[in-house]
Amino acid sequence: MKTTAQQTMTYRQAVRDAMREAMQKDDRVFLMGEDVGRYGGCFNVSEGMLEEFGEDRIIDTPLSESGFTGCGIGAAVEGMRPIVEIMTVNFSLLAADQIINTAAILQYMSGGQFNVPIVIRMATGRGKQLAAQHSRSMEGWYAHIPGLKILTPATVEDARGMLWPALEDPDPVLIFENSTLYNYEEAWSSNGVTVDIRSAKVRREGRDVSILTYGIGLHKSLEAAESLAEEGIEAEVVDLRVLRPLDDETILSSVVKTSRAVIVDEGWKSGGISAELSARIMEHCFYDLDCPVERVCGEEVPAPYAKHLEQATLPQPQNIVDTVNKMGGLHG
Amino acid sequence: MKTTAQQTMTYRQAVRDAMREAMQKDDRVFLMGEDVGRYGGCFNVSEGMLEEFGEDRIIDTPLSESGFTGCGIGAAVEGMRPIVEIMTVNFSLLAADQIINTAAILQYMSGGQFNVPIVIRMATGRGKQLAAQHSRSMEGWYAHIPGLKILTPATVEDARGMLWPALEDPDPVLIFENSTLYNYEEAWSSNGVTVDIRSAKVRREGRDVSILTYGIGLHKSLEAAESLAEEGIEAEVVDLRVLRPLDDETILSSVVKTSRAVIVDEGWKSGGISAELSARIMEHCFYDLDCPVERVCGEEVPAPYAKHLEQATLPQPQNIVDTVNKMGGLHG
Amino acid sequence: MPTKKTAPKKAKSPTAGNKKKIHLLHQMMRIRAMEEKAYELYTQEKIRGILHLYDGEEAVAVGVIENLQKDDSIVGTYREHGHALIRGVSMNSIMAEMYGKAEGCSGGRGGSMHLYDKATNFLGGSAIVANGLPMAVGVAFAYKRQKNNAIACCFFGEGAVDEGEFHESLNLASLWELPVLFVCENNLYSMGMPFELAEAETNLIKKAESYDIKGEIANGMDVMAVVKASEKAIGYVRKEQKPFFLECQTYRYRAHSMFDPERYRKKEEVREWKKKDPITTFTETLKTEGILSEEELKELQDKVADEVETSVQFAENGTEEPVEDLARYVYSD
Amino acid sequence: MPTKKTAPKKAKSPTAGNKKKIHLLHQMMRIRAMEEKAYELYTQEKIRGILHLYDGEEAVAVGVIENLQKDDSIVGTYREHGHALIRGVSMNSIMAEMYGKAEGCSGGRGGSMHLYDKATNFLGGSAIVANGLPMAVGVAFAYKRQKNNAIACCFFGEGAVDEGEFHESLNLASLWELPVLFVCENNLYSMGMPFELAEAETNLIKKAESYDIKGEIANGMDVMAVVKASEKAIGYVRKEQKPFFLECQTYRYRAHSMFDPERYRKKEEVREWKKKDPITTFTETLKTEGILSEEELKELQDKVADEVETSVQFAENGTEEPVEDLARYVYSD
Ligand SMILES: Cc1ncc(C[n+]2csc(CCOP(=O)(O)OP(=O)(O)O)c2C)c(N)n1
Ligand SMILES: Cc1ncc(C[n+]2csc(CCOP(=O)(O)OP(=O)(O)O)c2C)c(N)n1
Ligand SMILES: [Mg+2]
Ligand SMILES: [Mg+2]
Repeated sequence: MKTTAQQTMTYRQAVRDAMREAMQKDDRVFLMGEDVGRYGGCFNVSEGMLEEFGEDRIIDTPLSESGFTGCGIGAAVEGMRPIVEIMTVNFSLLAADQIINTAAILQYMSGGQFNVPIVIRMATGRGKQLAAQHSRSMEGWYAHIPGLKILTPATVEDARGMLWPALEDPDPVLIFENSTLYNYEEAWSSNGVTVDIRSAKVRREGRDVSILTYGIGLHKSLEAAESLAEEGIEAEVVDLRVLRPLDDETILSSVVKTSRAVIVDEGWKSGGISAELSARIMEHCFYDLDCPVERVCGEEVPAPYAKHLEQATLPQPQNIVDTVNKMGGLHG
Repeated sequence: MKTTAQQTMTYRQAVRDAMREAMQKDDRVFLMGEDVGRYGGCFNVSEGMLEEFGEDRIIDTPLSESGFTGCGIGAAVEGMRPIVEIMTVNFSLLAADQIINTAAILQYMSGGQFNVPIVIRMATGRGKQLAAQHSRSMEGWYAHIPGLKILTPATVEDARGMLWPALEDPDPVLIFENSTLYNYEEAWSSNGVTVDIRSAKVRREGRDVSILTYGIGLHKSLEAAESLAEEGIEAEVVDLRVLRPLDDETILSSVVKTSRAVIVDEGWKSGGISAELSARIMEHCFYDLDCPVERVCGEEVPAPYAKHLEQATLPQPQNIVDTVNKMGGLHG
Repeated sequence: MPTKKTAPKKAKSPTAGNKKKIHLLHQMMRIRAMEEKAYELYTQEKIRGILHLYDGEEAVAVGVIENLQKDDSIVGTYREHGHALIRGVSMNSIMAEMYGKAEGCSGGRGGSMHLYDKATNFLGGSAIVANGLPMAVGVAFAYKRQKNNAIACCFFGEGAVDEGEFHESLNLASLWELPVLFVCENNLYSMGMPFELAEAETNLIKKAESYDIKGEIANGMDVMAVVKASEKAIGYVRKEQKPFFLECQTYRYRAHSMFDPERYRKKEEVREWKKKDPITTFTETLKTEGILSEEELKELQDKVADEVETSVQFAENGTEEPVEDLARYVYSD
Repeated sequence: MPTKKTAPKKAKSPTAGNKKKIHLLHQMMRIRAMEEKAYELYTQEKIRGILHLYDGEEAVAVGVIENLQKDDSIVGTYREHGHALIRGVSMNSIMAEMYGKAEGCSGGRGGSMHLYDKATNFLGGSAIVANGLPMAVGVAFAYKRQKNNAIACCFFGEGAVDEGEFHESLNLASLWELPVLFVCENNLYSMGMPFELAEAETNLIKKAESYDIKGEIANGMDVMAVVKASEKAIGYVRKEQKPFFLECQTYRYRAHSMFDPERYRKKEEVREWKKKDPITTFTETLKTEGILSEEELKELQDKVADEVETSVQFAENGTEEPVEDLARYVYSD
């Protein structure tokens, strides 16, 4: 997954192409959000789409997160296929009512009559000194809510491939794009990608320890796995891809195979997705474990602005390596 | 903790008396929220307080959760001691921005200059057929947020005693009152209660298994413990009391002692407080455990209206008993 | 007045207009009767949860919905039994829903506050104040894109006006010129909060205008006045493809919900409003105008009583959704 | 005009009024110079994160804050460097904060978007649009209860007007008659969104009135106009103990933030507005009126340059908050 000399594509381009393809394929699809049009998207993701698809389908909204998210929900119920962009997950707190009190439960409350086929995209993550109000990773927090599906594309392939199945999905899907990945590049062959939005994926095979992660954590985990390999420890790296519903089978069978697990999540530890993974391993793999499951997560503080402080809040590959090295039985 | 013939007090009365005492002691304290005045509180908790303290201190607000919660935050920053009542946690989603983007982080962002001594009370829980939009238990969800303190009084004593230390606390404190407990009665001696808002409490001693729970779960767990005792199994019941920060010492030492743990939470399992507890036990007590930690939680569905369906979503004492009975090494 | 005295015992041969008036009366009577029964059933614990009744406000739902077309959609609140019924959801399925039976319009999962019916484009049934407004905007957004000439009709109480979602929704609807009829049912209280203590500015038309939305006030106790106002409003929304704000001034006789001790208002106030009751006053008018005879009124009453009785039987005989299906509809698959 | 030609080289002996004018010019120059430096430092990667500059809008912060009293509070946004500076936060501590140093006004934890200073009642610094309005209402609520005659002054952009929190806050402030001055800095864009494409009704005074709040529009490019308008507005808020809505019409010359490719507006538009620059026009006026001589202007420029230079040195020499203190201030204890 390193950048190569051959033809490559950035994560940003992948998201854009995915949206463009969806809009070309299905005229029920539209993109709505703050500055998705004239500005080109606050992370420049939708650059050029207004010119390509026009104001009817690339809709710049006023600053009204609840209003336009709810608008997307209503449009979805009536047969459209909205892609609602909320600039960052931090602002989605202003739309929490629409996401949780409507999108997540409308189908259930109505006895199956009104499903909500909406896709809500938002940037997540930290690391660019944007400080406390712009630097949360709350995908794991949303994964607590029944009725929502939570996707966390970590690769260019997933950024390119997850949107279409998300739009085809009859239920509300939240896609979390880690903003530090937009410039990430991968070798790319233009053949149409199809990926599922159900399964976790083993990104690296290994026998000694399972590193369970997603999003930006995948890249740090793969880096850590390389270093570990040099010490003769073969880590298996599992990309969760979907935080709700979790793909227990892939996740747990990896842990059963390696009998050790480290969970890597830039989000806050307490009550995060890392806690749920650890609890499920406890419940299903307790007797297979050689040592306790460890968590390498973001420090539980609001993000500070100062670079040295912010960096200190982030799990780094070395932390993963150290954690694995401390685990029992790995160094004969 | 059973109702007795002698003098008793209800949980509702305890919350009311706690507020009245605080208002009498400290004139910086006021109560603000929807229908706290003329109506007497949507659960009748503040009945009579408007007459006792007047419109300046018992403030009926328009339907503006973000507005009046933020108003409370500003007033707290400027030296008042607000008790903001949000009718139920479900409506707090409309104030999520103020709670998470301001109250939880203002002190950190300002380098320690502006702390937010606000208390936000809200009803939580389900079981009265109020359906999906009125029946969530999200205290564990809020416990994910650094900067917040989360209290869950389960007893009349805590309902009566936790408010004052919460008001004295310099940081934002969220108090979750399970609405099914308002009519719960306990024997009561009017001597001034003082309780802390830091520690978990062992409500029942036992050697065989630790039942970790809070709120309404405490009562179901104590009931389950009685039945287990009849089978000769002595369960230790730990009332978490505070969901953030968790009192690891009390919780973990109980598990070390019994070497078995069951977590009981009416909230949703995935990513709930039950997951965090299980993960911490994994990390700190793995080698002390005789068997995997189990979770007895609410079904992961939006609350249905029909009684038989809603009841099926709730963990019952029998589920706890069955779970314990399935644990290794307890019988013969 | 003499007219009253000389009101003929026997009704004139009914014209279309007269038929319609009788129909409107019948509709209001159906809501009233259904809800009086619901009240009774609640005290008998057949119906549970929170029950919000509409007594006194019937002219609003009847007068507005009368002018909607089949393919228009309705977004309502937790006080929506009447709206669902008038929209064409059968009393049977409404009653069954309040019983929590599988035959209910929401399969027993929704209950009183969450009535839904796809067949009649009845979109609920939201119990979060103002939460339905953004959805109504989205429904209208879809209709405009689909050029199907349908509109979204959104009912909400005056208390919802204070929520941020009201503000965001009206701005979006006006900015994008979406066909939404916003119907504010101003019954003077949001739970125990009197309207004038919640609003810095009680002239709601001024608020509508602050989004460049035309607004009008209708007497919500007079079904003909509501019919007239809504006809004009709905025509405007459909033709101009723009939102309209209709405030219907009305009153709820009963407590906010069955939990409400009603400390916040005087009994006299309720008594005064009951004198303007939309059903009794309209009945009187129709009699005076000689459109409705005692016999015909009796017939209507019997018809309504039968419908209610039938619905209760239907609900009583309803079946329970199997517990195995508890997790059904959390996700489509 | 001849006056210009005959403008005396030497300034008249300064009256109090003239002194004040020069002071106002100096204040605007301080903001401009500090931010030009900040821009430069950002390109040098000394300052990071998101940097929102105020160039073109200086007359607003200067003209309003000039009339505030010491015990009043200010709630601002992420575009608040100028407000903090004029309020009395030292340029040193602002620059140090942008550097992320421990000597910064927020100890390096806040950065450009989160300047706070208890000593001057400067309450930030919120980077969530409209998020500061409810807090300002609460600050005023406390002041009214404490009868201390202080007011809350809340700055926000015109984009914030569309958020629900704007709506809820104005209603509460007016309903409870709280001393809040709402200052809307209408710079015609919210990021790339033109004002007229975001507002169904662009007359913001109408919105204020829909909450029964008095409002006024001031030319935000003319510091004297802002001083005049804010003096009246602040006097009203303090005396009447009621909110007031002041719209200052202005323009930002620079990109929204350093990430902004600025595709949404034409260079000419920016050029046109620069002709109305609050600093150059006011400088001209003072010269023409014979209040300011070339020498005095030069002195001001040097003074400002020194202050900026000193602040950069201060920031460069600042220390880093120890990493061990990372979790400090998450909780008080
Ligand atoms: C966001 C939110 N806050 C509070 C409540 C509790 N609540 C339910 S109905 C109601 C009053 C609403 O009054 P109004 O909008 O006038 O409608 P009405 O009940 O009078 O028909 C309140 C406060 C809620 N359901 N949702
Ligand atoms: C709730 C929220 N939504 C979106 C953003 C991203 N954002 C930051 S500034 C801004 C534009 C705000 O415009 P305006 O209020 O006019 O203030 P200005 O930047 O023009 O001074 C946006 C959309 C945010 N910070 N908060
Ligand atoms: Mg009402
Ligand atoms: Mg602006």
